[in-house]
Amino acid sequence: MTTAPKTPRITDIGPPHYQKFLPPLVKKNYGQWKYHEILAPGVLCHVAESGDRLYTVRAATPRLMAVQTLRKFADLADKYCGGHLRFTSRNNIEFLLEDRNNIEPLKCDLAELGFPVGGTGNSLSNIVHTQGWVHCHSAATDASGIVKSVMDALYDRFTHQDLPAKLRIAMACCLNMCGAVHCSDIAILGIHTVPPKIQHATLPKVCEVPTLIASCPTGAIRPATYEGKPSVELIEEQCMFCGNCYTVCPAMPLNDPEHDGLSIWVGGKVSNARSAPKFSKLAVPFLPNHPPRWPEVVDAVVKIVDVYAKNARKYERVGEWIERVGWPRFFQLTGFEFTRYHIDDFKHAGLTYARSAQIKY
Amino acid sequence: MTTAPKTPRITDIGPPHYQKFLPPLVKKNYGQWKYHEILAPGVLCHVAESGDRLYTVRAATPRLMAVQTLRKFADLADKYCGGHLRFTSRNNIEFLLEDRNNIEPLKCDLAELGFPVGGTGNSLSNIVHTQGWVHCHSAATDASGIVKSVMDALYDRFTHQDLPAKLRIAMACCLNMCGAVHCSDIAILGIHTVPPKIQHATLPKVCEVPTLIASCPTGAIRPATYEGKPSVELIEEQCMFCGNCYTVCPAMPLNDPEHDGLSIWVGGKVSNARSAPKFSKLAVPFLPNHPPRWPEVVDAVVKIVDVYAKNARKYERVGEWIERVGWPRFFQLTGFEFTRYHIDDFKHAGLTYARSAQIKY
Amino acid sequence: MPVFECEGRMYEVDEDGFLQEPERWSQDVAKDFAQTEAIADLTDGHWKVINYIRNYYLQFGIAPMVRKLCKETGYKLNEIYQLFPSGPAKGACKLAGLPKPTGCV
Amino acid sequence: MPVFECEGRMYEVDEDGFLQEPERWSQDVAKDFAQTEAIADLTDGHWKVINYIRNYYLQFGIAPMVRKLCKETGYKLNEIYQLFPSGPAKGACKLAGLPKPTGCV
Amino acid sequence: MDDASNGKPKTELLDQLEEGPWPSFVKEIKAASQGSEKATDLLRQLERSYEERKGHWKHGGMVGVLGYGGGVIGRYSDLPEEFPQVAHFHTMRVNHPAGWFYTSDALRTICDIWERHGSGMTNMHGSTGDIILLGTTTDQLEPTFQELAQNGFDLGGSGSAVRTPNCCVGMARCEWACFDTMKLCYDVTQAYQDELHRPAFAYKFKFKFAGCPNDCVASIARADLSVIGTWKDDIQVDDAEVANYAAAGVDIQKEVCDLCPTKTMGWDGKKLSIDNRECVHCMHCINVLPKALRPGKERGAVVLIGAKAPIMQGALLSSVLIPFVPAEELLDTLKELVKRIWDFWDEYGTNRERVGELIQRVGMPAFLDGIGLEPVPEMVAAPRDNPYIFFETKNGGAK
Amino acid sequence: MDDASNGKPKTELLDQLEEGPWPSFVKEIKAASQGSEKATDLLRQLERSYEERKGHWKHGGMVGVLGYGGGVIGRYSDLPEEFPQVAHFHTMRVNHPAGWFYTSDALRTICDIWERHGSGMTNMHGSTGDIILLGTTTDQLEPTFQELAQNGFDLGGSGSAVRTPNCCVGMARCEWACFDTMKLCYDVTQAYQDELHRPAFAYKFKFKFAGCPNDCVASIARADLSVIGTWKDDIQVDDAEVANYAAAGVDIQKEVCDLCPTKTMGWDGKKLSIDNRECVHCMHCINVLPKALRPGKERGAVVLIGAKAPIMQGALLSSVLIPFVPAEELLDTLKELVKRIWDFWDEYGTNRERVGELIQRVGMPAFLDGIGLEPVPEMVAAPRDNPYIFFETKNGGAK
Ligand code: SRM
Ligand code: SRM
Ligand code: SRM
Ligand code: SRM
Ligand code: SF4
Ligand code: SF4
Ligand code: SF4
Ligand code: SF4
Ligand code: SF4
Ligand code: SF4
Ligand code: SF4
Ligand code: SF4
Repeated sequence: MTTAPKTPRITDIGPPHYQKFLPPLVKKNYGQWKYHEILAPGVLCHVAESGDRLYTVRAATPRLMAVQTLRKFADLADKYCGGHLRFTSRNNIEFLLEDRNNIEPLKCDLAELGFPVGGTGNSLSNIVHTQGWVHCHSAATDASGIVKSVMDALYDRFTHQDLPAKLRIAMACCLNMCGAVHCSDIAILGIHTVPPKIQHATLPKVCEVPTLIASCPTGAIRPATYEGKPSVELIEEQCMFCGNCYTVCPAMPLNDPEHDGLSIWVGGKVSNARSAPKFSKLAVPFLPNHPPRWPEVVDAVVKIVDVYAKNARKYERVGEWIERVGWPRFFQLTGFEFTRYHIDDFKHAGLTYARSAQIKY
Repeated sequence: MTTAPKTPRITDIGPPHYQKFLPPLVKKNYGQWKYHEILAPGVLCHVAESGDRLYTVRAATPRLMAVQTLRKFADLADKYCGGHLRFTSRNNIEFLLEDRNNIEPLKCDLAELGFPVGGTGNSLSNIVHTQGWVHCHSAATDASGIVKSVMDALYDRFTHQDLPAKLRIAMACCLNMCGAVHCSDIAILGIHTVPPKIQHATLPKVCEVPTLIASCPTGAIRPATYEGKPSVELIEEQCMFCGNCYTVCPAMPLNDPEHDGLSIWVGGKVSNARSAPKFSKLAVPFLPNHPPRWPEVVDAVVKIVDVYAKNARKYERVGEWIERVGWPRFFQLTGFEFTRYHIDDFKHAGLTYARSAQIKY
Repeated sequence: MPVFECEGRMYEVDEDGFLQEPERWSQDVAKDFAQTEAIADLTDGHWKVINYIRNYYLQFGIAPMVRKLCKETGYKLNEIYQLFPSGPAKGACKLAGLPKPTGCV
Repeated sequence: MPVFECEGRMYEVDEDGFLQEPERWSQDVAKDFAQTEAIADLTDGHWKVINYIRNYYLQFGIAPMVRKLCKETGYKLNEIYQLFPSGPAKGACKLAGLPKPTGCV
Repeated sequence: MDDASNGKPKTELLDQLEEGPWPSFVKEIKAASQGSEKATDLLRQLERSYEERKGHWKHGGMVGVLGYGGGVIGRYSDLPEEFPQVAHFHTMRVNHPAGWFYTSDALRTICDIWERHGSGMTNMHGSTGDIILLGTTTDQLEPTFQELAQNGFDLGGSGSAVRTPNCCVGMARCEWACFDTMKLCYDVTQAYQDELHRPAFAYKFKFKFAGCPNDCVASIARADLSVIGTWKDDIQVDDAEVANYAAAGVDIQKEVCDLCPTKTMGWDGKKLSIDNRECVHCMHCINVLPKALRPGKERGAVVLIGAKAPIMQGALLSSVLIPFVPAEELLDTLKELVKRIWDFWDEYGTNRERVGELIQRVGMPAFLDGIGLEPVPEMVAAPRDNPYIFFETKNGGAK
Repeated sequence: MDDASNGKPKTELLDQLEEGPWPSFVKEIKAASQGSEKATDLLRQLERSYEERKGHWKHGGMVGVLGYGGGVIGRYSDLPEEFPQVAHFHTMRVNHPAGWFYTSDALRTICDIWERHGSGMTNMHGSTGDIILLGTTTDQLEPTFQELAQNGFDLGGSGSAVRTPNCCVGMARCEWACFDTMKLCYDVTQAYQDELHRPAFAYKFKFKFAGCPNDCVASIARADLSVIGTWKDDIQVDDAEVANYAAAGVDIQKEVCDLCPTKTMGWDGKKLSIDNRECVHCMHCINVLPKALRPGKERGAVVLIGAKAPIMQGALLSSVLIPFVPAEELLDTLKELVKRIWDFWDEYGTNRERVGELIQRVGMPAFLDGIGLEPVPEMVAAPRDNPYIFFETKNGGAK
């Protein structure tokens, strides 16, 4: 139970000003960078107009981290970077060095601690992911475990820069898609495949029925009375298991160990480089949920990465490669089955049908 | 009033077999053509494996033709082609000659009769069009008159082959778009811009109300009672003047001399050559209905053709050219105003929004 | 508004001869209109079709789709054309007193 | 199911302290719940907000959107936070006896 | 508006459309007026429309010939007193011969029949492909029809029926035809005489046949069932002729290779190489070098479904249904396919719902299930991007 | 499942995730278990989830700190008896410093606070950008919050509020930043403290700032308002450096010119020429030749609107709202713009309708009218292709 505040409370101060945290070299050359080079996988060198050079060493983190580990990073920052570090938009950690000679010792220390250096240039970076069974109520699967399993298998793709282009994998544990699953080169998405089971007894106590009804994208939920109390009914054929009803109403649980699983999506991107940003498209509609190492998921992702690495041209992102060779070729090369589920049948579905006689044989 | 048939009636015989009408040379080389050349605008030469050569002279027709004129064509066919001729899918007429020496005399005769020879290769062909005020109840404008006015202005584009690629113009007098307006390089479309005026008195006598209600793409028509009789009401803000209600119910007229007008569309195509088939997109939302020569429409179309002819690369259809240079450039070059009407707000509207940071300045 | 006259009885019709006063319909009216449709006598078969269309119209406000008409009356489409030479829309619906169908019959 | 006890009165609540028996609500219940929300006394201002939310809920089956709440009660959002330190959703709705809002308050 | 002293109608506005180099439809109507008062009143009423900027035809009209449900578009003037000759002014749609070939005799026969029974005005041809005989009265429909029939012509489609199928000139004159468009068009037309003449569908159904991906009948834009010729094996290349084109000034790299949508051609200044595996059969290279390149020898067609104009959910282009049918199997395949499509459409189509819109509404997967066709990736531009998959729950969830 | 004799929980499945070269989150939870029983129970409950293939968190939770409507995600175990230490296990979202820069001290401060009040587990960072402090009890929320505040940190957003804005590293380390992303991100965050902490909208609202079209924060995919740096004038070219790259083996034609989306570059083996009028500012050429090419000098940003994940009408990418705003005008322009957008959204948005979905529903034209912005062709990929134009009828039809 919350209690009234005693001392004058501090609120609405916002985040600390970033300038407090900038390394001196960054402050000095802020906005005055001239160009950069990648010295080695995970090692960047940014050169300023002033001639100053800033060295960045990027290492992977598991994102889900104990304070013990963060303190180790802080120690490294003290040791090599005057106490400065940053994280990246993909949950990697970056050490910012003034002295080139510190690069190798830092790399050694990181190796010892078990944090691989890499993720720059034409490599696979860290997987953007979500909470999974670690913290979320919606999760159709775990996130961290799959990320770990996939990255174990693709470790060399992180530490080497031998891919055709940058490769971004994302993982989300339900259709809410916290993160960037909808626009990733490869995306792993936890899915439910059976409709929610309505808990009529608790529903009126804990849910706003109109909100619940409005929540269903397909209108599968209709008002109904259950034992005299207002509740809802579900037209099961209209349910595509998005879980939005559960988000607004706890009495609509849809977790189901037997039928929850994973789907794999490919070809999305967000950069505007060369081609416009794109959504990820369905590659594999369903794979079983097999903790602790999800071998089917790992295999499917590795397969895609291998086929891509082998077939794409330099600077071609996954989606650009597939668009060039065509989706039929993608399915041929990966051996994934093309099913009715691949053909869109939601709102704008018709726009995905092939409306030309341009076909490869 | 129909009366009972007297003699044994002939029905369901279908069209005459085409073979009866084929010139001997065509029959002989049917399916054995090797290649073709364009000898001059409007003059094709098809060479068969056998070495035979078939010469085609293509002339424009107004499509709307008196039997008197058709007989003249028949006479020409007798004179030069052993009594054979054909029409094309764009309402041109083609004379099929065995003797190359007949080409020039035939051209002279056609010139005398006032039927220009051309429409082949990288030229503008005849305008595919519709009935207009000549015969249709839905027409927001006339078709033949606009076609005549536009083609008078673009005559040289038909008789010369100096365009970047084939150029196809289509004209339809209402949103039913009989013809190929929705996929033409340039399309002229008659439009209504005020909602139908419900004739409550006659409506119940002549219309099926449920069909009427179902006919409206936006659901603007609702059941209502008018003086005790079943009728409908119209949510005017929801009406976008498509006329589909009128098609199913005479008591919903929407012709309106003041507010009917024309719109111009560009960039459609149907061939699969190079790029996939495309829809025409809105260029000018509204131009007034000014018979007999619709100067505003003629100007707008000529403008587009001129700008296209000047700016497109060889083999680039209008839509391909615009996609290369970008729509902002198209509006700059033509001087057409970009308005709120250009931004789609129907069903799949969102898919036309520019979802990238790729912009030209 | 054109008028169709049959043995002194006057009916308000449209140009195509469809009855414009739906409320006036009766079996006799159907008989009168049969003359315009190259139908000599109205047999049971005719009535089966007319009644089905009429009832459908009264219930749903529209003419039935041809497919449905065939299914429910048990007649094949060519049989319907034998009964009503102008076909289900121009012929049968006219006799059933419906407004001119723009839909599917 | 957790229980909230106030001077001997027992309420079935969820983990977050929202009343699970909507039909039991009364002004007294609101007063009891006020203690959990760092509210000393329920003033007219509190009641204005509680009543508005409660009535809205009874009428529409949902909690009002915050914007609407502010507009209709005349309170700015920061004033609502002054009245209910946990805010409109966690505070005011709880006192009004609503289920935990997943929507917009 | 008043008839002038010379006995000819005064048509000041329309007269302006006699000027200019393009053939004039006004001259045509005037020509027909020589033989037909109907044409004269057409001209007069049209002049009125030009003055008032408004059509003068009443809505609809439902007339026809016995035994047929379509083929005639009824029209009545809304100024019958002023223009009595067009008080009734129905058009007859006459099924054209495939490829629009005629003998002069056949053409004259039609002219003669029409001059006797109608206005003498025609459209050669309507947008669907029919011979359009423009303007006659109800009592002339049956006699015209029977005279036409005696001369081997039949009516075309209208209403919720199969419409007159049409096709490009194909093998009759085009070196690129990958199947016999005229034959298939004729055969299909004959096969569906009943469906063409006796509307029984939810809405219209159009077939169009194009011999190659150039699609000279705009089938992909205008047919519920679009059949577009194509080939499966390698493009036939005549190296010597390629060299000739190059010598004659064609910039092979720029005009051919660079415009290939999949950039699958190479040109080293001497030889054109094609990686046919990446060719999407767009026709561009062949179009530019007709003497040097030709479609492959393993020929057939893509079958696509669902094109239509905007009414009512927006225009559609046809989409791929069968990526390749060998030429010799086309007729049988189509017959079997169309049967299943019509069954499904009959079952699930609503009033005035084209098959393309039905597919949009129920979804391609359900449609494929319904007609018993396996999904293949060639059917889609791309797989779905939304995760809203209707897994089959019959068996309780996925797999 | 049972605790083993060594006092450590038995986690056979999770233990398998300690193997392999990639850093292991299981090791992390175990590390935190040293200092926190919460972490231990987290591990145990997670093992249970792995066994049962099912999460063990109850739905939702609505807890927080006084005066704020968001910033905390409530969580309760559905097996509280078995795992009492995670019976309550709320996360706190802490607003990260722009660009995710830290001093080691600041980091340690956070660690210390969290070790005292919570599980000692963190996410560095959440997908929106926050520091996520993972797992504590309701009574610890307020103390944690105040300790953080005393050290200069504030909570982030949750619920129907502005969410923690984030940005790429921008001018701090990147030569391509076309505006100062970190400053703008900070300024915007400060400007909307109230909207961030006190949910008042129909749904969440996210800002993301990327310094150039590479969009290193995925703003176009994940922000309701995406601000992406760009330039208007010519790309700056250093010819000598281009030559150096070529000499060093970069195939300028193939790797640069051929991949330019508008093919607006020419390479004659010596000099790179750019027709900047056709450049769409995609960054590709600059990315490949960072030492030789640079964005122009007239810098600013494109403002785009409406990205979101699929719920509920399908995912959206942001779409162009203002094609170019000069860098120095960005803050003011955004403030004015956002005010009008929020007013419109407040007025017309329904419950849980993101601004992107609102625009889809009412249409971009109506939205533009509502916020008073003129339509420009840069907003669309293409103009409409359907003729269903809602002409304004107030004045009785078009013009
Ligand atoms: C550090 C970081 C920004 C930050 O504020 O944290 C960053 C930093 C740089 N990015 Fe990035 N990008 C960062 C996330 C992204 C993202 C966002 C994401 O992945 O979620 C994207 C969009 C990805 C997408 O399209 O799906 C992104 C797309 C790019 C691109 C365009 C790549 C492409 O060809 O599509 C470049 C250009 C390049 O690499 O040549 C780029 C280039 C760069 C440069 C070279 C910019 C510079 O001159 O400093 C930096 C080093 C890149 C490298 O790793 O090789 N950065 N970059 C992010 C590092 C994430 C990580 O740990 O891996
Ligand atoms: C913690 C975080 C995932 C993570 O592991 O990083 C997260 C976690 C949740 N998200 Fe999210 N979202 C998180 C970033 C995102 C993002 C990415 C972003 O912001 O860049 C997205 C996609 C972008 C977007 O906003 O559309 C995202 C889209 C959603 C959605 C779908 C929203 C939509 O309009 O489609 C929901 C559902 C909802 O709001 O009810 C959602 C709902 C949720 C909830 C609150 C679950 C729920 O049903 O209410 C999750 C709480 C999990 C937990 O137990 O802590 N979360 N969520 C991210 C926030 C951390 C942070 O503050 O830094
Ligand atoms: C006669 C006709 C077929 C018929 O059965 O009637 C025909 C005949 C030929 N077409 Fe066509 N096309 C005919 C309508 C079309 C149409 C349909 C239409 O316009 O409504 C198209 C699709 C147009 C579109 O995309 O909007 C069409 C797209 C083509 C193309 C592809 C052009 C492109 O680059 O997009 C070619 C190839 C070429 O010209 O190089 C072509 C090529 C040809 C060739 C060269 C084929 C051949 O080898 O014989 C013929 C002479 C073409 C010429 O005029 O230069 N034909 N052609 C049609 C003449 C119409 C007319 O009178 O103008
Ligand atoms: C005569 C013709 C136009 C012409 O001048 O050539 C024509 C004329 C009419 N069309 Fe059409 N359509 C004609 C070809 C087309 C085409 C083109 C085609 O078939 O290739 C289309 C577009 C393709 C398509 O089918 O989608 C076409 C799409 C329509 C539509 C919209 C259908 C849709 O699904 O969107 C309607 C409205 C309707 O069916 O109720 C329509 C309706 C009509 C009606 C019957 C008007 C009506 O409201 O019922 C017109 C009668 C005019 C008259 O007074 O004679 N007409 N109509 C064409 C038929 C001639 C022929 O048989 O050869
Ligand atoms: S993706 Fe779904 S399950 Fe995963 S954290 Fe987000 S809301 Fe929770
Ligand atoms: S899971 Fe999604 S589709 Fe199914 S009922 Fe719930 S909201 Fe509707
Ligand atoms: S386009 Fe419209 S007005 Fe013109 S003929 Fe077709 S239906 Fe009639
Ligand atoms: S014109 Fe079209 S939009 Fe308007 S009421 Fe009629 S059917 Fe509806
Ligand atoms: S579609 Fe192909 S085969 Fe038919 S005429 Fe045109 S180019 Fe020849
Ligand atoms: S047919 Fe088209 S796709 Fe195939 S090689 Fe020629 S140009 Fe390329
Ligand atoms: S978005 Fe552009 S400016 Fe920002 S870090 Fe990435 S490359 Fe640099
Ligand atoms: S930035 Fe992109 S569009 Fe502009 S010149 Fe470079 S590659 Fe081409």
